[in-house]
Amino acid sequence: MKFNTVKRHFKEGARNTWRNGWMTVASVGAVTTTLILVGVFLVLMLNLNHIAGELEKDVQIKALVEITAEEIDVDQIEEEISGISGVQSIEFLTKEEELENLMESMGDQGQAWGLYEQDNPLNDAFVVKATDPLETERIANEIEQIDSIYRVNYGQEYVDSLFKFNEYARNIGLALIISLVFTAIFLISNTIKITILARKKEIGIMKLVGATNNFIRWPFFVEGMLLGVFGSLLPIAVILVGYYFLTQNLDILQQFDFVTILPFYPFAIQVSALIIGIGATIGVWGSLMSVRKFLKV
Amino acid sequence: MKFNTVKRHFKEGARNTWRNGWMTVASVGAVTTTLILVGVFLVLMLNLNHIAGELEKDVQIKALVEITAEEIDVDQIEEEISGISGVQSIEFLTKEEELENLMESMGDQGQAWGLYEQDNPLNDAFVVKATDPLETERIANEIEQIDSIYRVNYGQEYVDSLFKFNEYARNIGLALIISLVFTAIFLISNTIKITILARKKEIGIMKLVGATNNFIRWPFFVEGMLLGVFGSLLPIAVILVGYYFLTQNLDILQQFDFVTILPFYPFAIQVSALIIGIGATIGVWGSLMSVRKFLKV
Amino acid sequence: MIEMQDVYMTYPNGVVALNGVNVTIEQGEFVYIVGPSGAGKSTFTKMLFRETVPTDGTVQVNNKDLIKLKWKEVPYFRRNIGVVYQDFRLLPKLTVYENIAFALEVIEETPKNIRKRVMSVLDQVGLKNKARFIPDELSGGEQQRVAIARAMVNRPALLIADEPTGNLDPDTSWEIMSILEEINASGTTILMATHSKEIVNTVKKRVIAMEDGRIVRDEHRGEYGYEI
Amino acid sequence: MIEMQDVYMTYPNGVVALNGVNVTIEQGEFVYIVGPSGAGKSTFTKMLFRETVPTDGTVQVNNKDLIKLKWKEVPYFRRNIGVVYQDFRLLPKLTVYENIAFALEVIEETPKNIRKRVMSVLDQVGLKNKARFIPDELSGGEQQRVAIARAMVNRPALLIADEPTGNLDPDTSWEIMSILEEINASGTTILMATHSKEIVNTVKKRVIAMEDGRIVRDEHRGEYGYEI
Ligand SMILES: Nc1ncnc2c1ncn2[C@@H]1O[C@H](COP(=O)(O)OP(=O)(O)OP(=O)(O)O)[C@@H](O)[C@H]1O
Ligand SMILES: Nc1ncnc2c1ncn2[C@@H]1O[C@H](COP(=O)(O)OP(=O)(O)OP(=O)(O)O)[C@@H](O)[C@H]1O
Ligand SMILES: [Mg+2]
Ligand SMILES: [Mg+2]
Repeated sequence: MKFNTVKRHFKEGARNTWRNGWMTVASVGAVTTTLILVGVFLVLMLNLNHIAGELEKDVQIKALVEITAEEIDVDQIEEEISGISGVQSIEFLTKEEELENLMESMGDQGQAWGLYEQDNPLNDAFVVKATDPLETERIANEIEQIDSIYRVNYGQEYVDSLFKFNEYARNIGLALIISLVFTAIFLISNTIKITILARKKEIGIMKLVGATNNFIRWPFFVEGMLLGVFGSLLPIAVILVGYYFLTQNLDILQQFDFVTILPFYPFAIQVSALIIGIGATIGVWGSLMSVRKFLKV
Repeated sequence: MKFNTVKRHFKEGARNTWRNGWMTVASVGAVTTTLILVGVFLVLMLNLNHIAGELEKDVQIKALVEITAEEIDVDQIEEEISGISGVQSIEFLTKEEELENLMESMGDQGQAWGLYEQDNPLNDAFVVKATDPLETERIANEIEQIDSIYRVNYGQEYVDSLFKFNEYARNIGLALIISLVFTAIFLISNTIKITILARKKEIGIMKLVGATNNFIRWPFFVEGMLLGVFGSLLPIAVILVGYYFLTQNLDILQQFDFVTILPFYPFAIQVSALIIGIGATIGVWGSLMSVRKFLKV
Repeated sequence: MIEMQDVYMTYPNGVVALNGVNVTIEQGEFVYIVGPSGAGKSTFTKMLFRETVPTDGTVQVNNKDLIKLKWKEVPYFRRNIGVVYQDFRLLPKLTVYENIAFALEVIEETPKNIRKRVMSVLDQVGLKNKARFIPDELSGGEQQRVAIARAMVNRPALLIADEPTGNLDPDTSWEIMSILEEINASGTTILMATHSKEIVNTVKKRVIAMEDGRIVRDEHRGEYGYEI
Repeated sequence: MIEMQDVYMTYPNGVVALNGVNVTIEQGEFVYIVGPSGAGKSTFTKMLFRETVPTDGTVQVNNKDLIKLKWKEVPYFRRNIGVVYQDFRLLPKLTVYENIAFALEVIEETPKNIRKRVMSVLDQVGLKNKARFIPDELSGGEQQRVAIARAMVNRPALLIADEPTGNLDPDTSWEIMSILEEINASGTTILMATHSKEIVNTVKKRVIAMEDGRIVRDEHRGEYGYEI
């Protein structure tokens, strides 16, 4: 292909985009709407995933030490625990600290128990965190094997619920985002297909004048790309501006202390790049797929 | 308009739908995809809203009675509380019942406190529920005014968080579903518009042969309705079958005890009716809007 | 029937297609319009059923002032005029039968009458056996004959034919001409833009010759030719 | 140059458009194809650049067996053939200039040569001043001349013209005929389907007469007419 021909294809593609007027507007509109949808959900899902991860990081194992255990034991237990693979951090709490925490967490009612400080019925404990929260159960079980550990507690019910819930939420979120992307692919290529169906006759004429399939395809390639790129502009603007605004007004969210969101940079930029990538790819793909139908003339 | 003409318009509309072949397939495809999206989100959002409501219903006020209060007081207090507007139910708990509940909720560790049963430091309490959960705060304040009430507790922090979170979730959900419906309207009418743009010439010819605008419009009305209705069929099937399957396999969800979902009947039926309504309306509307452009010939 | 006064037509791209046309045509006349390619013949005919509106001047057809005609009235006005377009303008997705029937459906004829009339004109133009074909399945001449059939199916008071024999062989052309003469004999005004010297010189009628958007000759029982 | 043997063509709807056609045309010939409407003239020409493929028989053009021609080769094969379609087939969104230039762009001519050639053929058909118009802004005859210009712009070895003067006045028709004769004189084979008795009888060439999908007469320096 000569350079002049390459130039011609690009010029022609751009010109067709312009000449198709309403059709172009309609296509770009469809791309825009669909990509805004995809973009907003992507941002939402990735942040929910992030929050789920934060919640999981809070999970900790409480290993209660036998009341009979001596000081000397504690160091050794700590060593044994840190010998287990996947342990991230270990913290030791005396039973006095425990009682204090308990009283605090119970608020006013808890004060009543203060009277019993001298006769503390609680145990000393280790608070252990796993590197991968999902390994919590295994590590807890291993800790339980240690002789001087009286009982291990990691809020089994809550943690199991949390992990299960997060797993479902993640799967549903993934399924949602995947089906949304496929929906986008379908809707965009579908719209482009219709605009090209309307040009069936023109493609037939080109073939009769001796144009090869590639010669016909190239301007459509350019046109599809332009439709995709133009259609990505507004969604990207929405995401960048919207997300920036969100990160600047986090005080609303901070009322729920477990909520932190992904930082604007690089997250919003990455999503934007993804959006324009999806737009251009589907544009080109939809365009070429539809044109293919008419090339056998 | 004569009856024969009415018949003709319906026949013509159906025939055009059939004759437009690929265009019809593409339009119906777009309608289908969009309405599945709307349908699934509608089902999701309405159920989340329902769950949020259930959570709010669980909110209760615990009013601790002064330790000095005599039996006779309790009846009177109960009367006073039930005199407050918006109170739905009142339950009285003795301090013994309270301790039991506490011990139960603390699991193994709680057993240790059993030793102190004889010297129970807790108070008798009333558990009060509000008819409208959002009124919880007001009612709690009013209860606190009662003389023999030592302290009122409704998990302020948790409840405030819950209400705020639900409010945000509801608003976001509503915004989402509204923008999704608008997206659907845009995408569907946009697709239909393109298929009609491709028939600009034909509409011009009809006008030249002496057809009035209404004569041209009617078959497009029928066609738009058919596109909308055909496009609703798969979404409705997906919702009915999917939701039925979901309600039959609730055991997965029951792992989270706070989750209950809306019953299949009438909920799924209502959503289906809404879907076909949206489909047909947008189909007709999109069709007539696009045809309007070409009628001034 | 038709009266044009000082009609000018400048297309948006600046082409002056009609440059001061004055003409009167009586009910029942048969008029040829001749002239070189691009003279303005088609533009002239398009004025008469308001496909285009002149940039200046007045056009009166059937006692209706076309410049003042309301949008709502245009379809009703057009129903009294049959038009054979130079580029046929058949509805591509309708069969031959349906294309012709369309002109009767818009005036809400009964299905029975529609059937009778359509089959009758199809017979006249010799396409009875192609009634169920769509335009793309027809030869050029066959399409042209469908266009002619559609124009005359509702017995209009005025029949405008733009180059109706351009794609027809001489024999078929003569057949069409005899149909047009027959229709004309029954009172229909006929306006026919044509390039056929043979037809114009054989079937002698009034000839309006155009050149560069102007009428350069207007003769009863005239000959083909558009030089002054 | 062209050789057809026992060619049959039945369209999907059952119409037999060619019913056993045998013909040989040598390089450099000028051949008229005449016959009544629907005789199969256009179908015959469409065989030659493989717009349609016969249901039976063999077609050889430029020493290429068109039945065995691979899809990939078709565009290259077509570049040696210029075609004037009965329905013009101009690209509606391209200007006159771009429509004609397209035939040169596909063979990757240099922009300079494209410009030169296009302006030269536009001059020949008398449309230099309409180069920037789109087809819809042209009269019927002007569109036809653009189609003729496009067919001859890349100096094909074979020029097929289906009714190239159907929308042209006699004067312009003669101009086109003289251009075709000129091209023919320089070695191009010309095949022209026509209804113009006057042209066929004046510019005497080989005449192939068709009727009902069959060749009923094949005469050198023949006259118009297709009765046996
Ligand atoms: N829609 C249009 N927009 C712009 N210019 C036009 C349009 N239609 C016609 N013209 C120009 O107006 C002039 C007259 O065109 P018209 O179609 O009336 O010619 P004509 O006499 O019918 O020619 P022919 O015999 O070739 O059909 C031509 O020069 C043409 O280029
Ligand atoms: N695409 C098609 N599908 C079905 N039938 C067709 C098709 N094209 C042409 N025909 C039929 O084939 C026959 C021959 O058509 P063709 O176009 O070859 O005629 P022609 O000789 O060119 O006629 P004309 O002088 O009217 O242009 C006609 O009866 C026509 O109805
Ligand atoms: Mg004309
Ligand atoms: Mg033909």
